[in-house]
Amino acid sequence: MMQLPVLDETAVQIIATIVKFLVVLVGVLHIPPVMIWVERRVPALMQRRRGPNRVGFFKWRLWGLLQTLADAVKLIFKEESVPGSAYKGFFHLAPLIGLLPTLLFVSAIPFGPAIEIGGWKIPLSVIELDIGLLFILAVTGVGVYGVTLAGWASNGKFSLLGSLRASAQMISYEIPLGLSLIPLVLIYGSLNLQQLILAQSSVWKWGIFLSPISFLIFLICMFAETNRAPFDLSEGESELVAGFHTEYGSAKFALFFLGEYVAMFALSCLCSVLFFGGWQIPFVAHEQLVSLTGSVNIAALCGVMALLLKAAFFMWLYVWVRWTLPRFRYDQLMKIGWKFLLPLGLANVCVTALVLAALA
Amino acid sequence: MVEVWFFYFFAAIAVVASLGVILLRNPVAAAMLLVVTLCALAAEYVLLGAEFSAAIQVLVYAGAIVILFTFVIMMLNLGQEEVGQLAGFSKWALLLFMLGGAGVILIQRLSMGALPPGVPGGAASDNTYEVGMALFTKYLWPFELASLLILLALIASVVIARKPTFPSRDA
Amino acid sequence: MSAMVPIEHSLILAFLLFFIGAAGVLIRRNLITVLMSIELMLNSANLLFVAASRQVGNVEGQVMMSFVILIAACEAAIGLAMVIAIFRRYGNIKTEFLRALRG
Amino acid sequence: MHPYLPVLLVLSVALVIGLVMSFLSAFLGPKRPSAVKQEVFECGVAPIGSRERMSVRFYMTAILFILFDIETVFLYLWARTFKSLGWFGIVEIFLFVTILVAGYVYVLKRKALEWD
Repeated sequence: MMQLPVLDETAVQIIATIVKFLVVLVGVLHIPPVMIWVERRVPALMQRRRGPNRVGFFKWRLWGLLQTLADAVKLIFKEESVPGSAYKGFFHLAPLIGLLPTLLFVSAIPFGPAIEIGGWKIPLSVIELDIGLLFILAVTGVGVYGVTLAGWASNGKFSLLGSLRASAQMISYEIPLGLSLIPLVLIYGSLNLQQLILAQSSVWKWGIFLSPISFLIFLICMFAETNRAPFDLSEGESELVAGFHTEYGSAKFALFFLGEYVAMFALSCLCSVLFFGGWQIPFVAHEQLVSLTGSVNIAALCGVMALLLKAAFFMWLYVWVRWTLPRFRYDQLMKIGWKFLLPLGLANVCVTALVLAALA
Repeated sequence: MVEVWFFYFFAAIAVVASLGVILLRNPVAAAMLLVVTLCALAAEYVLLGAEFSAAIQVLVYAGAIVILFTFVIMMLNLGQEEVGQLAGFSKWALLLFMLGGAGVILIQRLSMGALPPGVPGGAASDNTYEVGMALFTKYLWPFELASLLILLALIASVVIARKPTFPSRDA
Repeated sequence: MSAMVPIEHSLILAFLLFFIGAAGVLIRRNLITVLMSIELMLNSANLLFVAASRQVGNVEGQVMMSFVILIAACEAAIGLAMVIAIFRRYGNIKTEFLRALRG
Repeated sequence: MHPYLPVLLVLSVALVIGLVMSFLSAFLGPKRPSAVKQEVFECGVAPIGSRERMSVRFYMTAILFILFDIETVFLYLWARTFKSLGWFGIVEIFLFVTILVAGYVYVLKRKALEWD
């Protein structure tokens, strides 16, 4: 019988990290197909249309679910056309530069409490940092480069204008995003995401109840940061063709899509973590769950399910809002960001601090 | 020992990328390499146990300042032809600098180990708290003055960039 | 974390960065690249602060580092505003066109 | 394990996978370039390129972003130490924020943020 090499803590954690990341990666790779399906069928339902329902095997149509699969295959086998005037190197790198920060972002989300495998304690977040919140803000900040570079490297009118618009929008809404999270740090006193979750131990200590204004600001910024409707000016198809990815096709276009949906998922998860108690199931304490199921791991998996359900709600909200609200004008967008959300965020921070100090 | 190798790795990235910053003809490429340099330095800060510094390095430097650079480059639409050339005395200056640099590095290498070993710290831990306490107690006045600096920068940049104060030559 | 990076390594790296930045200021004609080189020099100062902070075992070096970042941000904002103003005035941003202050 | 090692691991794994994905179509797809296909898309009209210069407002936005970004970082530092500093910290940060708000009001008054 083969002798297994004795693993030390570091080796186990490194292997666990890679495995966890691959699991997350495979998970997020499934988001765009499913979400695109949702984004086609849901408006069809809302507008009393049928939506895609033709692709299928023989008579099994599966409600058009296979349509997105067909689209993905089509995208990969398309010819890749690069504009002659493009800056080639950056043109090829830009989708990747856009994708990497979002992958880092989603890796920093704690999906559940630690599980135990063979006596090793393995936390259910790929990256667990004490300054998790700052890390996420930093990563979102760097995420702007993908958009900026894509538009600039395509060297076309629409792409450049679209990318400038998109990046100006993203940086404008990063400030209120950052400000909206400060009250939570004030209340819970930590920057570590796992500790922020643990601090919201009961439903009434959830972020949304303790700091509702923060939630409002965060929600608006969530839509703006991902360039989604009603803030999707950067790809307003009636004026800018498609915005920063006008010149992109085939697999690189798919990468942009992936990046956008991963960012949406990551922000939805972050919203659930900060305002809705993360992986904690409402009204059921984690210890109760452990004693009920008799296993730490099963309880942890329940937690993961809870977080994913909460995140799924926000993903649904993205679609819902997209087909409900009309698009803002660019001046309105900037006005909301700088003249409404920024003062509101600052006032929110100040008021929270005053109330906390008065209560202490 | 592993840490030292990581330090060398990121140091190499930082040096090569910063050479690219000053030598490349394309300004956007230079800006992107500046981002690489900054991120490599952030990694060095993590190795030095300065977690908070690393975070603001990426958050403010890579995520905000260089974005301003890229915006200006894209706004003025600087092509390669407008940015390429080196100044006239470049070769001699470069040579002199290289010589001086080699000399100082030699001195550095010779004096290696002359400094006392530092205070051993823990792994990168949450030092945000300590930085904050130092900033808000001992460095209270510099901190308040810093806000005045930001105010000045805000006003100055609005005044300078907003409108041409005198007629443009080529208009 | 028993092993620690000796401060000499940081000193050499900081020196190299400062050197490259200074070379950039001297040899480039383009104002934007000159500003980027200045950022490199500021970063070398930052590295020194952080390394020294590690060496003496307190966080004041990091406080200084955050002040330096603040100054760098203000410098970049005003510097680039001037670049834009110069561009409007002269139509390009090469340093040799800036002779107004030369006698 | 160093807490930042996962960052490096994630970055390298993601880089490899991302590179493979982004060069997938270069191997799989057909390659039939033509002069017209390689033009940038400008709604079918002969392209005139992107040699126009952009509005200075984008720059204004970026400047404001930098300065408020720094402010946010300092606010995070304060939020982290809020429980120890108490009222003292509040007075300090209110002074800081007031000075910045003065700058913000100035920018509004100069209409540097108007997008018309």
